[in-house]
Amino acid sequence: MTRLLSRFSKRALVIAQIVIVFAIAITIALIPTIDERSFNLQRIAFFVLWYAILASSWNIIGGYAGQISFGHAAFLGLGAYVTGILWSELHWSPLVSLPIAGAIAAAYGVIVGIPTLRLRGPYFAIATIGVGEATRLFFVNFDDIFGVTLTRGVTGLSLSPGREEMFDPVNVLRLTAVVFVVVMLATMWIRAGRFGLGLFAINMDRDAAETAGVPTARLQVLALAVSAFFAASAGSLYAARQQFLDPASMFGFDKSIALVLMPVVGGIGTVWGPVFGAILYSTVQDQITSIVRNPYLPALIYGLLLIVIVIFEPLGIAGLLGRSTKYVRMLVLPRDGEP
Amino acid sequence: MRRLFAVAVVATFVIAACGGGGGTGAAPSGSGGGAAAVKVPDTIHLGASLPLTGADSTPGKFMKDAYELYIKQVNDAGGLDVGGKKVKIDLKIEDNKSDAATSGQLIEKLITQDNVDLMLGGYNTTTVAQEVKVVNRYKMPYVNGGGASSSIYVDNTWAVGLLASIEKLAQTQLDFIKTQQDANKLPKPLKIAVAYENSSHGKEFLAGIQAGEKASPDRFKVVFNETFDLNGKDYTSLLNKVKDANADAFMVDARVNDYITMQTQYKQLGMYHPYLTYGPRGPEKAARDALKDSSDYIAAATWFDSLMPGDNIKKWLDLWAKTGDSPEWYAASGWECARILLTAIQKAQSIDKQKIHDVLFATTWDQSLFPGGSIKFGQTGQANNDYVMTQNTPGGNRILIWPKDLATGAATIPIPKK
Amino acid sequence: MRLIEALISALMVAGLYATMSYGLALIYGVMKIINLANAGSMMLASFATFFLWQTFGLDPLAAVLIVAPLFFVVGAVIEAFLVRRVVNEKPVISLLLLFGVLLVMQAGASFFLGGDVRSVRPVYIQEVVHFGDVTLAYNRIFVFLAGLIILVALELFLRNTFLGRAIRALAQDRDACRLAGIDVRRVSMIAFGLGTALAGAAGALLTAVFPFDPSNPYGVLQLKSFTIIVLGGLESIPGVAAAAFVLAAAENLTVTLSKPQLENLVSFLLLVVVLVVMPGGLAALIRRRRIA
Amino acid sequence: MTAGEPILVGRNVTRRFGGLVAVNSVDFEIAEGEIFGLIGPNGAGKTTLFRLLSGVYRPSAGSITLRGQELGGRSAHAINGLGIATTHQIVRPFTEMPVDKNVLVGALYGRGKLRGRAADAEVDRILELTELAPHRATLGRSLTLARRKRLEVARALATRPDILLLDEVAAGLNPTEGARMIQLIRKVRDSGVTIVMVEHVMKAIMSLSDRIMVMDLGRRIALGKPAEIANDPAVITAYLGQQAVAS
Repeated sequence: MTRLLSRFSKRALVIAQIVIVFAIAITIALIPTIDERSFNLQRIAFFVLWYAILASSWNIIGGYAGQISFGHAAFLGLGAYVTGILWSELHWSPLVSLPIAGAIAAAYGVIVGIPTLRLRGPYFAIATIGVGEATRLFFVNFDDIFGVTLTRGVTGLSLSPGREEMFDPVNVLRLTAVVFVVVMLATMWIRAGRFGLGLFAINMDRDAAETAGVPTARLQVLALAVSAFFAASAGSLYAARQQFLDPASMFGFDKSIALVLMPVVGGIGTVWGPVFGAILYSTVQDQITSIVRNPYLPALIYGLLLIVIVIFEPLGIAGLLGRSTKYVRMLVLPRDGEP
Repeated sequence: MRRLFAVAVVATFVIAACGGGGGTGAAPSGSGGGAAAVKVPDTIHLGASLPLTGADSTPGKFMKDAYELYIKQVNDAGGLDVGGKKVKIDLKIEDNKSDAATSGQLIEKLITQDNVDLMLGGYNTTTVAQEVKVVNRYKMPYVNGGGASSSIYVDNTWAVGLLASIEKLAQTQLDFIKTQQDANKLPKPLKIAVAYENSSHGKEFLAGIQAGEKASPDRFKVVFNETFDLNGKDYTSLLNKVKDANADAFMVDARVNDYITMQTQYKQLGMYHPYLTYGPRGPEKAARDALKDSSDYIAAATWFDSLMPGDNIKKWLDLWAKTGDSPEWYAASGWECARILLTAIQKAQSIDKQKIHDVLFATTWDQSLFPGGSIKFGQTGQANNDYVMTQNTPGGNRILIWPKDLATGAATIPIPKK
Repeated sequence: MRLIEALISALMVAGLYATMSYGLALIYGVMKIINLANAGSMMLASFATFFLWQTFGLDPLAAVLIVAPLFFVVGAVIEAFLVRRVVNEKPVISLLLLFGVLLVMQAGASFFLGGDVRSVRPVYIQEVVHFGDVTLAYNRIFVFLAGLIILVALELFLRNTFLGRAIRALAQDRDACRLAGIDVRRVSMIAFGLGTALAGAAGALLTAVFPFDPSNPYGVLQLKSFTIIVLGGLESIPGVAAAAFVLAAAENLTVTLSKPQLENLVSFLLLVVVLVVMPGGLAALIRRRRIA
Repeated sequence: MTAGEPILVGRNVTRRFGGLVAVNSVDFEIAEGEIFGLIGPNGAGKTTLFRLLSGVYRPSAGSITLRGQELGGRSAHAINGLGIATTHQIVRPFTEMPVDKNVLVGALYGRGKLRGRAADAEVDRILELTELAPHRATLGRSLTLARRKRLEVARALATRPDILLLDEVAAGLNPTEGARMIQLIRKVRDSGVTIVMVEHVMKAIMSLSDRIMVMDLGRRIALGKPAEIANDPAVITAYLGQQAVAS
């Protein structure tokens, strides 16, 4: 009997999660239609969705496969610059360049992933710091190395939107809502499926997974490629909205730090953890300076939060929520291999 | 389970379509914009994003003090009379930690959340360029004295900038060198080694010098040029290459901290050039205190210098002395920005953005601290004032050496070999 | 000629690079933990040295004798209250914990001390000495000598004292030590304290040569020290010193032969290559060649 | 048990670690459907040979062929793809996963390439076979040693192997658990899977094996039915030393 019940409640769980994802996306997509002048709400909504996309994409490799990447801003920046350059050189709309940017970043993820993913735990993390910083410096000196003027180095690449529809922040917000839905569905689909189960097996014991037939190298590289694809799509969305890119901001180590903090603080390896982390991070980042003048308070908070979470509640906010009612726990803390 | 996800993906594109349809909302036009004649509030809210921490914290702090000093002076005198009533001015300053992307987001927050009426500018080329993008999107008038590169003002309508371009800075120094060559104090052609920071600021400095070389190949010959990373720590290898180039002049474009590090190592390596400049850097009090006599005889071209004559400059220097800060060019630049913006409000008798924009571009802003005593914003929004040049003299002092009519002493060129 | 100059200046900076890396190697050797907070300890030590120089006029090289023991205590406290709780979890957990400690250190320093750039200018900052036409600044020579003294002292300590041998034993096999009756917790605390003290010493020496602020140049230097400990392997302290020189030489040659701005790009690429090609470092490479 | 066709054949299999020769040109033929025991004192090279069979090590010389196909130098999951599944001497369950998911990993990634319902059905079948069905929702880390050992076997079986390598699967079990394990191994063999097991628990290996190979100091010193092995002088010397044989 229990198995029947679990199969029924499992299906209900999936539907509930999908409905929640759509509810969030549709409400945000309709904000501009409801109140045209709600620029502040649109601004906040964009950054919450944007950080959620980034955190969820990082979670695929960092949360599911357990390979912590400290250099994920490399893919974010790559996506932004591909969209920026395709627009300023060929006038391709971000709508067109978003998937291309994702594909290029995924390819870069494979090239970088194959050698580094062989490394274990801390060594992989350190290698990603190296990759992240090397990518930043590569883009700072891109024009000098290749003798072209594409990225304009430290000065920054400014995009003149002209009449392109896709540079209107309202359209960018809606595209972000769509990408958010795609990313959340993808992470749920991966987590519940064969791919996710394989990643969790790798996370727990790579050698045991290997002997159980799991092609660990191939799965990890695929996970990094998918993660890179979605991180790059966030880069394209940023380029479309802010219309100005500079290497220090797009590839900065502080971005890579944020990409580690959000999923870990929110609940690493869970579906909704990264979203909780993104909401917390974007609100603290945006609103704290209105309360306390000193700009270093957010970083101090994150540092303390990280220590507390690692020691007392490894599943972060999701873990804390999970301690409440059974249903919340089922929603927030699914078993490995379930959405 | 698979079917569920398939259905969900289809639904995704439905919301995209319906969302997309209604997508042509009016472009955001800030809280003012084309609405009926804007009523004058009791307090005018200004906003600014400045680097109060990080690499540019020194200029950031000076600009903040300059903005607040001018506004305090106006408020103490009862405020601005606009539309027949006295209006107080309030300024909200956010700290962008010398990061361009952060500044872009803070500017947008000032506009959409804090509903500021008008905007004062930030510091450093990359940050100002990002801010100009945002203010143009929200059609927000923006007066800045911290970004000199002409690339900032591409497709710009709503921003104006006090600082003339960096190409002109390099050009001014070459004009000065020509006079020294004619007085055969410097060889002809002058072999120049250029080291420039890896930024548009640096690239335009080099471009200005190369333009001068092309214009008069008989006078200038660039024998070495190389870029270096910002916040560099060890320039010994780069300086060794400069030594190899055995040039007559070493012309550098760098930020204050990198100028201090490089000049320390320049002296440690026992290097010497008849003509030495760090672009706009040289006379800053922080650098002179740190470098002491090893920064003597360094030439600099800046947008303003406290040695310049003029009674409004005297008045400003007395006022500024109260802050206890030294009268650096970025203080004067900040003061000028606040003065021009507030005077524009008074002239327009309104805070309607379009009116303020028109006044800013139309007026010739005289009684200015800047060389020539007046500022006129060009069609792109960038002013094109002349530069003044100074040379550090022993004992921590300096003299004005260019333009000739403002000179307060004879330049010691070539630099004495100690 | 320019090459000799580059190699000599590499030798000078190698002293600093080596000192900051010993601590990392020691802590990883003993506790199999990458101490990301190393950069934070270095930074706080620099600010402590700056404070001592500004208020008492104490020269950075002398300040090492005060700062290093102070940071031994800091390290011991971090190990006892934080690291000890996660030492048997997956290595990634302790990595995240120490990453949190680094964030708190950096943000804390900026929050309380402000983020702007400071520099210590010892009295001999301008003094130089000439060998042929190679000119060397006193401050760089002193930092190199200090690095050498620390290398010798550390090597003697590890070889000839009980505690030193216990630390090296722990590096070989933690469980064997537990069986042999070594108080593993106490020795780990001492090893972590010693590692942090070495980072403190490096932080103090750094102020004699470079300007600094809460994040620069510590982030970059930390990455370089990762390359060094991987290149130098974790078994031998002299191996770390040799690797420090190799990295410094590679950087200087890059700047001399090609574009200066590529210096850091080369060291980061070197980090990735070294990690991927020889996870065990030079020593493992040598050992492997002997076996095959 | 009629001896089937030789499925796993070793021809002067050798493995060196630097100067040490752990396995010294050993020959053997394992027939399909057989239970093949491997015993020998500690340091005899049993574990090394076992690792050579499971593909963890590559032979320094000689060859191991599965139905004529060379084994050397493949990744562990590729070896599993050829039909050889292994259990670990020190049990390695996926600790944070429930038992059914542990087995599902084998089912999804094994040779069966099962998906959805078929995979779930396979998991149920194997859980019944290994008597783990009542614990399907228990996390890996909270299982008793015996159940963890059975989980290892279950996960390996889920990959639908032709050959199952068992590394001291009976070690550390009390008599009743040991008996249940022996019964399980027999059931597995009856379902058509060839078994190769390394074991110190004599009761288990003697009662289960069709043939046993004895190794000492890296060499094969005996191969034959359990009864023959028990009286073979070379084996006794290896285990009990010279003097015992003389008296």
